[in-house]
Amino acid sequence: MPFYIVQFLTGLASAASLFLVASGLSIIFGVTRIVNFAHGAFYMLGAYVAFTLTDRFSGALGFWGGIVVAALIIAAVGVLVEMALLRRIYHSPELFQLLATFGLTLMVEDLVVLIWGPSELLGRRAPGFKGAVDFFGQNIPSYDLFLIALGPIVLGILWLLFQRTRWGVLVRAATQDRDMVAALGVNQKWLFTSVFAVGVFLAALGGALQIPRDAVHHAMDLRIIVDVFVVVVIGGLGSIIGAFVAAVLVSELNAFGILIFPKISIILVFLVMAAVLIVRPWGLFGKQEGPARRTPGLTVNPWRTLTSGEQLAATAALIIAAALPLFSGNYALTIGSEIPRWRACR
Amino acid sequence: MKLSVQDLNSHYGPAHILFDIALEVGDGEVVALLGRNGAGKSTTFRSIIGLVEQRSGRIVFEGKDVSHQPTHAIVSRGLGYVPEERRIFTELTVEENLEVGRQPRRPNAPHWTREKLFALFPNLGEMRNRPGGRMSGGEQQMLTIARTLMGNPSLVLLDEPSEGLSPKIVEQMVDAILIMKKEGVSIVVSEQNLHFAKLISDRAYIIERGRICFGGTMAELDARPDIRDAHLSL
Amino acid sequence: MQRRHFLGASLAIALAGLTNTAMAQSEIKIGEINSYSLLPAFTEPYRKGWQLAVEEINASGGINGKKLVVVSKDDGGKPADAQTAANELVSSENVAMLAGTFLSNIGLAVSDFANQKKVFFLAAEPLTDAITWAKGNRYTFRLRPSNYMQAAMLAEAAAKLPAKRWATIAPNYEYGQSAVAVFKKLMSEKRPDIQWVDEQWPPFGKIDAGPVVQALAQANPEAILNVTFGADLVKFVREGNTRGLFKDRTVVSFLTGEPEYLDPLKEETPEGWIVTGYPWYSIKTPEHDAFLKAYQAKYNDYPRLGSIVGYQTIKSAAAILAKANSTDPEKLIAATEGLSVASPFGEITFRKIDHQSTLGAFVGKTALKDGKGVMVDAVYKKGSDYLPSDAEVEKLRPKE
Amino acid sequence: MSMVPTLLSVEGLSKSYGGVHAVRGVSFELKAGEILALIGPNGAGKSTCFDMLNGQKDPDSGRINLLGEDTAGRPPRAICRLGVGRTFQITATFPTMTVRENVQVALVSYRRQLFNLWSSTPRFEQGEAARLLELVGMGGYADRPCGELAYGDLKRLELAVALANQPKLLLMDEPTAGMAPRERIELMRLTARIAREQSIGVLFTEHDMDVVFEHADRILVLNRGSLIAEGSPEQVRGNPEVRAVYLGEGLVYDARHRKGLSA
Repeated sequence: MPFYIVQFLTGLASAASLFLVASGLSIIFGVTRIVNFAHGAFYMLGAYVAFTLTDRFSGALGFWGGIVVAALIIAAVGVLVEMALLRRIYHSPELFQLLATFGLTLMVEDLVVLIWGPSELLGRRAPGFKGAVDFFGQNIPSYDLFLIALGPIVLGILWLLFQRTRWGVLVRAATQDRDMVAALGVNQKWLFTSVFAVGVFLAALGGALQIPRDAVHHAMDLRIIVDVFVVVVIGGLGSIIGAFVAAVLVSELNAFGILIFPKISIILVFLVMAAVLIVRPWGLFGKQEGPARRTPGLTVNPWRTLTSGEQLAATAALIIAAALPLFSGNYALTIGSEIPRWRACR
Repeated sequence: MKLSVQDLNSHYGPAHILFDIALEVGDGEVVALLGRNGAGKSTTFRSIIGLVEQRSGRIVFEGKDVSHQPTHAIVSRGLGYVPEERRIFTELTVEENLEVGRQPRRPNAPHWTREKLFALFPNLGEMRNRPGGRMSGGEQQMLTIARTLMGNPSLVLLDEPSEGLSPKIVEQMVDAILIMKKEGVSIVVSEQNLHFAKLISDRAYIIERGRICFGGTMAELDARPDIRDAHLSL
Repeated sequence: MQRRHFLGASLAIALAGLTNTAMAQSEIKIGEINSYSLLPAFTEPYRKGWQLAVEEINASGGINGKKLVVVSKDDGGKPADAQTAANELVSSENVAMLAGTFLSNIGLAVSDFANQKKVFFLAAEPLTDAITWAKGNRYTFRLRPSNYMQAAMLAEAAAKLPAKRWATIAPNYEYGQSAVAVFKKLMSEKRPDIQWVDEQWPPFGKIDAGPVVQALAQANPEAILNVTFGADLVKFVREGNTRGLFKDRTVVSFLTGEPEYLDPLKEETPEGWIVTGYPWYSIKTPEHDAFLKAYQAKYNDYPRLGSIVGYQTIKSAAAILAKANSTDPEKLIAATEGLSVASPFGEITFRKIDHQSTLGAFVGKTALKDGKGVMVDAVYKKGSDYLPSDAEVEKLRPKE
Repeated sequence: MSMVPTLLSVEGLSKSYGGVHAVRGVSFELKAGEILALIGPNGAGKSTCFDMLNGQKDPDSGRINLLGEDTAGRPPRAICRLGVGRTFQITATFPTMTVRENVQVALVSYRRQLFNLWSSTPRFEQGEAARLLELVGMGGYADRPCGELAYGDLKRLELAVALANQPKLLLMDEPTAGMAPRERIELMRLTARIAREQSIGVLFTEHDMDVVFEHADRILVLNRGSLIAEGSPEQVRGNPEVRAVYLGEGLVYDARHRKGLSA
């Protein structure tokens, strides 16, 4: 029995970080309707910057201060990204947004390898939470206990932020109807920027808090982003409570799943996601979106239709491509066949 | 002059919706914008506060040209907008809905507090913590107006406030609008219900297929049954 | 007018193809593919290794007077991209042979490409046994000691342990699965008395270490076989240390002694694990000294195992090209089968029977020294001593 | 009058959501050819009543007898088959199809020809479609895409679509919402004429008292889920309770209909 309790607590500890990152993604999506694929990159940057700061400044203050400052620095980076990139693409189709944020992720990965090198980095253990607590013969890392407590605390703070502050009320209003919020005199730009900053802060904090138990490395972003998407989808897009419950659900499934099906723990989570979506298509705490309040005519086509000249050019290009094997060498053929097959690598 | 609109043209994609709209609202005036469904009343309002992106023309509010300003900037100058279809925030309580609309007080406009608004719309005062989604249509309509008044506007654009409401609620709406007027708020109200418009308005414009085809006092409109018949199907 | 443009464009494309075929004959090209962007921790030292080799070879006159050029491509960790890169190297760069790859599934993909296109391929790093045995082909050779060989080296040491209750943990993909399977088979042959009490298969790169460590501890094994590496290993070791998993338990671990994987562990390095690896600081042979000196002089850094693999891949390739004195694949195969080459670990031979080189590995124990992980009591195990008999190998490899 | 059959009789209909009684104990009858208005404040339960009648919601208790059959709890499809036509508050037509095609689609589904691969829609029931469009005064619009129609015309098309079903009973939830005053009167005048000619019973909700008083034979007044009054327009107008909760002072509708209010 103690083993199962410890396994449960271990699952809760894993849930804490997942919740932080997922709630950030959920908040950003709720208001801006942007599926921020770069969220994992901010998580990773949080971990790297926290690694550098905690390495540079010793002592308990150096560690905890480093964690918080790292998250703040990355939140500031998030603000710059929002202003420079996202503001330009809020009205683009989802696919463009996804591509843009995905591109950002790739850039951040390369940047991280350039700055911090390719090897895994081992962060400091948290002062005061280095060892483990004995629980009827089972060991629970005290840092896990810290994380277990942190999850609900952050949830509570977020709840207060959203329910008890004017900012929170505006964010919730904007989640439902952005245009109406603007029509009441609220500057959406800064509202979006602040929401993005909060979301990125949560992601970076989640990453920074991982350094005592994880390796800091350049693939952390992709590792977390899949889990985070699963959590957000199960919990319901835009719901913070949902993100919390789903993070706990996913982590516990993982913790107990490996005891029964060690080899399929990867798919287990997706099976649960599928099951949840069948029963509740909007996730556990998600709400069905009302009919889109889109003013007729405002749906602008992202693509201009081709002029007749351009259509001719496209046809010509197609004919050239089709005729390539008749006269070109191996190399041109390889490249030629690669172009239509092009996809974002990785 | 509170508001002056000149040569306002608007498009939705390739469709030209408004053609050279010109209208004026004096200080403390209530002006009706009359027209059939689809005549361009809502688009006119949305264009004035910048919710329609493709628009051209000159919009002067309290002497300042606001034609090129974004929606929130125009609204926070004191130009309030109450949309049709009661776009309240259904997840937010009455108090929270009001909070979204709150703006600093303005020297040249009446100041509205929650208490003052609850006095104006007593129903709302009884359900301060009820989510907007669990209110009846009439209550929601009152909330949208109260929410806009929280911004202490000096001019309010009211889009079809009587639509779909029971006669008694419409009468309450008349009272509320008259109180707003008495407090000094200028109002443009779009309507199809002429009875309602007559009870509150000083002047009226008639809009038909995106063009203003009449402008004058209510008495002048009464004297021209031909215009009513031609453009309003009243 | 349009028609003329059309013809002009076609001509330009055709010419581009022609100039590529008529390449200068004063150099020999090797096409090299690896997961540079996905696994920089391994592939960066690897790249340095082969660049050093190219420099040395050209400094001493090239290959039969021709300059050696290595054209390198990134596969991004995807088999399909590796095949595309291979195709491009062969058809546009006219390379004499292909070399490289790290992940087992990518190695197999390129090996398959080599077989179909009849191109010589020297696999550098992929460890799966299939590449020389079950899916072995005429055109593919492999440099590094395979899973089987490393498992045999570890099993030799592990069988001497008193432990009877064993648990395993390995990444859930080709490499991890085959490593565990071979180790179990070899161990059970030597020690019929042992029991396998638990197995954990975390997804590669995504280990949730807490629950995994707790589950392993719950099974209460006397010894553990570990196949995780990289970030998974760091996480596993940290949780294991915190939760006391390694206390009074022996751990036998693939690759953990390689600097790529040992160095990141720093002060968390668990002591007394039996590992394969590369203790560059304690190898005292003239061949290795020479390599070490040259490497440190060029890069002002110490070599990782990847450096050795990169260096030796190109050194071997050069020896093959020199001996064949041709770029014809058949002549290259003939030259490679039975070829002996010098390496920083001593002389190695490419076996005719299964195209596996006899490069070995060091087996030793982990220790903590000045807050850093090191390998102690390391002994070099020759690859030739840990391969099955020729009769067995013949059964494992498909007939041609 | 006793010869006129009763189309719909409702007894003790109730429905509540989470402890709130949306509709409680509502009973009424509707005869063939009769036009019955259901009025009341916003949120009085009119929509819930409608949803129960056309099968979109199940009543908690009560009976709905439609053409002699108990239909409480039956799905909308089954009720539609019994001969109930509906028009929707939000215009429910296919915008890219022509006016004629919209009516043809309705006819196809009524005749259950949905899976008959040998009949092609363009030719299907052209005569009947033309007759229906003529009936609602839309004969000249047959080939126009619905997306181009003015709002009032769309509403008339909706009526034609509802009539394709050859209904014996028409349920109309705020049929004139969003229309100009004269369009409202015209639409209801048209509906009333068709109903009387074909002995169709009509139940409709409406906030425009000009429309209600002009066309309804009988009026039901719902407040907080209960019927508080029932009778002729004159009776309802004179009812002080109805005035207090719903009609108000009568300032916002035509003076002709304010008779009895001054009392």
